[in-house]
Amino acid sequence: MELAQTAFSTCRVMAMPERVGVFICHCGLNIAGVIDVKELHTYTQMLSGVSLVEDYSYMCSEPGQELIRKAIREGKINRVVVAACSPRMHEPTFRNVLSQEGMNPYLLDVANLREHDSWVHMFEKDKALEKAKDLVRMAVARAAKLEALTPREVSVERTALIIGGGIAGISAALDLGDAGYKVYLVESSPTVGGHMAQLDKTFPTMDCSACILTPKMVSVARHPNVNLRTYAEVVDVQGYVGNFRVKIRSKPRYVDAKKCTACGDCVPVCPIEVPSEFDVELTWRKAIYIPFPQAVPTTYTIDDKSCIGLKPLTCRQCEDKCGPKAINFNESEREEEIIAGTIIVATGYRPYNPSKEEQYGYGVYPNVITAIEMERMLNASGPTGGKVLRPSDMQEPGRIAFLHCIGSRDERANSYCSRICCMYSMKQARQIKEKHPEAEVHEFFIDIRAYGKGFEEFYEKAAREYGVTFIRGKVAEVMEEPATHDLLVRAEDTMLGRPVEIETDLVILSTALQPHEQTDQVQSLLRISRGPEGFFSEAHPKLRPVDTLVDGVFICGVAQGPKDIPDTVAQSKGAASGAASLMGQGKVTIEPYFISIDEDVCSGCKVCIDLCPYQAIHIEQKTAKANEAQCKGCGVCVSSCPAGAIKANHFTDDQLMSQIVAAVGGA
Amino acid sequence: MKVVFESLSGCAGCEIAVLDLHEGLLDLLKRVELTYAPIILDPRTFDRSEIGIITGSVRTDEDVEKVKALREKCTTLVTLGSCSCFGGVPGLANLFSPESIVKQSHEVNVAPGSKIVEKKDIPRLEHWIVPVDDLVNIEAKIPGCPPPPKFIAEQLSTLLNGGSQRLSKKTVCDECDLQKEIKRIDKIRRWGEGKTDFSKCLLEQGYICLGIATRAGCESRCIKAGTPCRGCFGPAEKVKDAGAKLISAIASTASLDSPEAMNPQQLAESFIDVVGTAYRFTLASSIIRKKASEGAAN
Amino acid sequence: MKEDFEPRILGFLCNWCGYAGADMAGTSRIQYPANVRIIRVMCSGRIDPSMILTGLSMGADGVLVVGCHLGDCHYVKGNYRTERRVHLLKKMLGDMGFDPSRLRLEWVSASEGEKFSQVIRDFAEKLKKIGPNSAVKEMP
Amino acid sequence: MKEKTLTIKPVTRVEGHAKVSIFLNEQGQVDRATLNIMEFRGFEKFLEGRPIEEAPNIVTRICGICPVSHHLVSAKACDRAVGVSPTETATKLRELMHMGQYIHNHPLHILFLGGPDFLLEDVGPTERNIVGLLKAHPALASKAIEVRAFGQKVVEIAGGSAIHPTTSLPGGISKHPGKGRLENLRDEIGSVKNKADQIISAVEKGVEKKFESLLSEDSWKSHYMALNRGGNFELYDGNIRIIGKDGAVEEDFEASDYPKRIEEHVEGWSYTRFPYYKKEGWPDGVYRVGPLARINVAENIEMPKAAAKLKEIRSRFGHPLHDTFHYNTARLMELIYAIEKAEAILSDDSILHEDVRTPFEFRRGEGVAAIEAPRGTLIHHYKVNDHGIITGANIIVATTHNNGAMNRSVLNISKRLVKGEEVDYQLANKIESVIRHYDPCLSCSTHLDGRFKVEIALIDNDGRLLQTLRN
Repeated sequence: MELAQTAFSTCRVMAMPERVGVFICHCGLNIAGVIDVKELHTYTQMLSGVSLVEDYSYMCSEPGQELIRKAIREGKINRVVVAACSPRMHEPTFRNVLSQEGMNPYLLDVANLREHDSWVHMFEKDKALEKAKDLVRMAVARAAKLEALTPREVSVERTALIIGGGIAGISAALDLGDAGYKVYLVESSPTVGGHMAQLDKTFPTMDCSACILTPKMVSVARHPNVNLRTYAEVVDVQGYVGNFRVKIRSKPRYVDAKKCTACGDCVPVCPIEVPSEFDVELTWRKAIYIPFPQAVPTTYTIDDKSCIGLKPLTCRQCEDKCGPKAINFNESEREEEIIAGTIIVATGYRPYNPSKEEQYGYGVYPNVITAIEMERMLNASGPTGGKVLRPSDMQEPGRIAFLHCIGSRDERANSYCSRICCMYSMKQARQIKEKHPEAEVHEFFIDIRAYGKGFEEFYEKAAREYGVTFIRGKVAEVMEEPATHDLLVRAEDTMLGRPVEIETDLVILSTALQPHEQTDQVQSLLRISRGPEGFFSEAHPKLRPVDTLVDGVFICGVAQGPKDIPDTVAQSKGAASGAASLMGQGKVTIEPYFISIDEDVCSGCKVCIDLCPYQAIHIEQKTAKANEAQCKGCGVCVSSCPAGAIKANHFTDDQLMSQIVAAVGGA
Repeated sequence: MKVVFESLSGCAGCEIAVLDLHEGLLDLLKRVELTYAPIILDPRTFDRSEIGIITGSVRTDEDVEKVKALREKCTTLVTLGSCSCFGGVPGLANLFSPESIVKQSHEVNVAPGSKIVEKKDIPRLEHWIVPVDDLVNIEAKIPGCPPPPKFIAEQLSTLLNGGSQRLSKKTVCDECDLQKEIKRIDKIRRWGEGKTDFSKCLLEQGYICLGIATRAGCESRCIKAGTPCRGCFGPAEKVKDAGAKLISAIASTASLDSPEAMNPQQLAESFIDVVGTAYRFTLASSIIRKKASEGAAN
Repeated sequence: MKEDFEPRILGFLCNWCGYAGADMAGTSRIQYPANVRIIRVMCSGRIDPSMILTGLSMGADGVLVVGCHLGDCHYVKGNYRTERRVHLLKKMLGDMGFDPSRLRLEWVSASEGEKFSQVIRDFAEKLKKIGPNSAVKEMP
Repeated sequence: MKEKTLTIKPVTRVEGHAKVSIFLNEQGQVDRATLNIMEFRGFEKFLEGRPIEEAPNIVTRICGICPVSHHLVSAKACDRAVGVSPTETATKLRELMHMGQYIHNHPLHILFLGGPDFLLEDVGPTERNIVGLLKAHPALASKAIEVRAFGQKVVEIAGGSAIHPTTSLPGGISKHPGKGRLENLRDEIGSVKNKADQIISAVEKGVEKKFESLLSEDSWKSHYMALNRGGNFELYDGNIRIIGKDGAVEEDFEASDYPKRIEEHVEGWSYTRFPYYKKEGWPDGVYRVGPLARINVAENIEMPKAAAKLKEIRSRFGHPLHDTFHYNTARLMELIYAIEKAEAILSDDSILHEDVRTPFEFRRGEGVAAIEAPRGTLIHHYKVNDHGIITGANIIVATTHNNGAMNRSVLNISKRLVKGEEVDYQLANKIESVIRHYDPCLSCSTHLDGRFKVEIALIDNDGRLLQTLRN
């Protein structure tokens, strides 16, 4: 027993039978730049129980991993401590190294010298070294107490649940369906298609959005492996990867989709008119409606909030008028429970509502509209049949201004860049120029973000060929001439360094993308975390962009962050392949962090029974029994068990106590 | 087999518990050669003995000497009763700074007019009470306040046969036959508050009962008589600090969503005298054994 | 309060939020004082009060428990239990003569690196005012 | 020959730790003799901060031999502090528990503590004990063991545990022990009564021959103090009465008025102080408590057999009795009384009612109560804040009262017997035997760290505060 002296604590570490190998990573300069690795190396050698110390520039690299493999092969060590970056980053990597050499992967502890030490104490090198010594000592103390564990194998249901029927959900559903997996695609609105269905053209290829989307919508509806659930919501998710028990609740449409031919005879007789959500309230729709002609499933839906045929029974004209007798007013809500092996979240986005930014006058000046409203006007099947009109007088505007970054890159709204506004603004500008070559089109921007394939050329063409004028400067204010509703756009042209004022007939706000309004509900169902902007957070920004920290749950599309359609589809294919690889294996290994209960100690006090959110413990002949499959390893029952009868694998009391003693204690 | 009894600063309850074997005591006396037990035998010292049984808490410097002397003179040392095992009720004195206790006895609580006299040639007080196994190694513990006579007889006969001691690994709940339904406590109640249903678990009715975190062995005698357990048998086999485990269990079974559920502040306020209840017999052997001087005003 | 006293903080961070938040502070290179020694647990509800007491009795000047915001717990209600345990423990520590603010509970989400660094900075400052944990010297 | 000190340490066959120091002057005569009591735990200090309803179950740990007395007097003081009166059945069960303690306590003294001194002929230190007694008086010993066992069974049934009972709390008893078990006791008590008679006659026969010498060993006049109910012999509840050396009643007062009558003397060599009767001053005011005092103070006894025994004792030895050995005579009488009283309580059907507790509310207040513990008058006094938390506690214990008397007896017998420089076992045991008559409980006497607080004089019952209680 010898003294391991640090200012933090004097600690006589008892001699330990285990032979711990400690591998210190420089991480290039990320660690070595702050922590004196040589000093740490010599200090670590002094720790009893340590039989081998190595340090290397990149432990996660192949040569780094080889150092560990060699030490294991030569039988020098039976425990491994890697002092490098966060375990949440490379613990899986190093566990594989151990199992490749036939050593139980759970005999590994990772000391977080990077994120918790060198990166956050860059200017206090001596203190960082002290802390590194303590963190290594704590890891060695814990390593000595680690026990071999075998992960639990669980069968994976070959069914995927996809939440959100936009382009992201559709493409994932098709990929998985084609790969032979059963899919439940759940969409809350009456039709799949999402926001893409509202678009006219898509950049940079100027394809017509409906042409590339509707075939996908139809094939997803007809795909033998895909169970489409539109006008439906996921209301409960229990269980774990491979065995999610999901409850889906379908709202009543009051129209039988099989019988309805979408002939539309019911529409004229319906007395109720409400603003059309699909057309962003530019036009009206009846209480019985189909969002847009190519909606899938192609059936009408009765909106029970506004229809007066339900509660109380007064109207019901549409019922009489309907030829195929598809309308059925006493249809009720249906709930079904399915087992899903994997879940993909593709909930898409909600456009930013700029009305709280008075300086632009949206909602006050009729001729200030948002880009999505513009998109609906440009669309041939839109409310204006493709004509660009000024809402105030329905005239064709001669001078148009696009205002970029509304609600984006703005501390008061969202600090992030929504990535697609520059491109869709330019796209709309070119479309207007095609229709009215003589029109004056100005784009007020901070920076043009044209980063994608063909984007730069698209931008060049917009400026040179279509004559769109680009003015670098965020618009300070939009003023209106009340009589004519003409608008005056005031900004500062930062290139020329002088203010600029332009009279225009129409102003279009390029609004930001925000998380879908049901993101909170989906998050509480799946327990996946969200970033500061509210989008779902991926397991690792670089290496696991579509995974989440909850095994078996994937995210893709704008639900994970603003992006355009190509990136969305790429991510949804990524998520589909992630889910397919899980379901393909048919089994998945679960972290063996579950609990075990010692029957000789458990005295049936029942403290744990009601405590477990997963009902993983039940009473059999007076003592508690653990259901390993249900247990997720949180350990709340372990610390609550007054008899000390429950043990948490990999986070046992001994292991945690040894770390505490090593951190602050004496002997 | 030579046996000796030494009592430190205790109440002699453990000795009486041995005598409460009544006729059983006679068979015990036949099997052992009791050479020193000042409470019932006259010899004033002894030189060696196989088994040394210690009762009472280590309160004075003389107690410390006795413990050390016993360690030298006995091969097997046994702590009998909660005082020698865990510090017992006298251990609650650790709640007060040593100065305040001495001051209380020699200056504050003194009749007016009687002169303060320096105490000499009587034992000085140790600063705080510690369990015996803090001073010397011991071979066996017989917990309880007092340990039930039948329990003492069983434990002693195992030791007399040279066997190693086996205390129960269970908690009092195992021996308590009150009906247990669901641990979801809406309100913590003081003992005597409201009507008590003696067929159902007392903790589930909101009464603090240490039975859940206390070692079994007493056949829940207090609960059977209608009083919540106060943990005299000390922490269960696998538990280091019974008070901390009780706090953990109470906090975890406080109901969260029922209408009259307590919020954390209310929970803390309604658990009266946390230390005096959760650590009544084990304060001196708990993790935080004594009042930290930073807050020890009185 | 003597300036050279560097309080020793024992930190229990839950894997999904607290620990991830500390990682986030790292990836964002937010500098904060080096007083904390972090122990990772799967849920803040895993922390047994006897671990907190052991830390304090062995000389930690402060114990910090960091869990997910209420409602965010990866295991549904783990942090609700933690909150109640910490409240009861604070009362017990007060009775035992400790300054209850030596034990601190914070909710930090996976993305709140800045908040985590702020918590450490503030806790270290407050502990400097309270002064060193003298329990160790007097322990028998 | 210069001055010398002979010490006897530890004093054996007493509860707790004490040592006798005999100081010889140059001529080798006994100049001074002291009984130092060396125990201290500080119960009153750590009762502060505890909830009032927990007090009865904490204070039993003051003494393992008479835990019931502390449990019950504490419960009575708690009742008064929170202003609740226990139900009739609860009071009966409490008194039954108290009698059970006497039925255990006195046989214990005969068997293990004092008995071996006067029931065994001159034997060495290794035989003067229970083992010696079993050989010399097998019948007496086995009967005494059975009677004591019955006593502990009564306490267990009424109190939940024979040692450190738990069932009393403010307002009464927590749970009724059950009709069946009380009825069993009722059936058994008859045979216990006969066994007790046989014990008493065996003891009397055992000491017959040397009775005179035993009496003459230590005999001196003192005042006596005991609980009493209008002249009747009382062990559970009543006023405190002090009688003079001639037996005349000098004081009869409520427990809370106690400090107006008694003061205390201080010595550096003992944790325990020396109370004395204020009017007479130190040392003439030394008074004695316990069995001898109770038998002297009582004018009559409500229990027939015990009354007859009292008449017989008084006719033979007069009144008041001053010989210290008579502590043992009184104990025998009290054993009969306790069994008779227990029988009376058990045969009263009101004890079978289920209503054993009156609910109570917490309020700021104070409560003082007294009881006769086997070794003498015992007083508990609590001060509570409005949350029902104890802010001040004062416990005045039997053996403290006898401290002065015990030292006086030690001095008497030392002067008479100690001639040379050594004290052999026989001589030391002679001195100790006098102490054993008092049957002191040293851990009780010094649980309160050796002082007897005269000045915590609380006012009379209508709440006027005469003296502040400083803590």
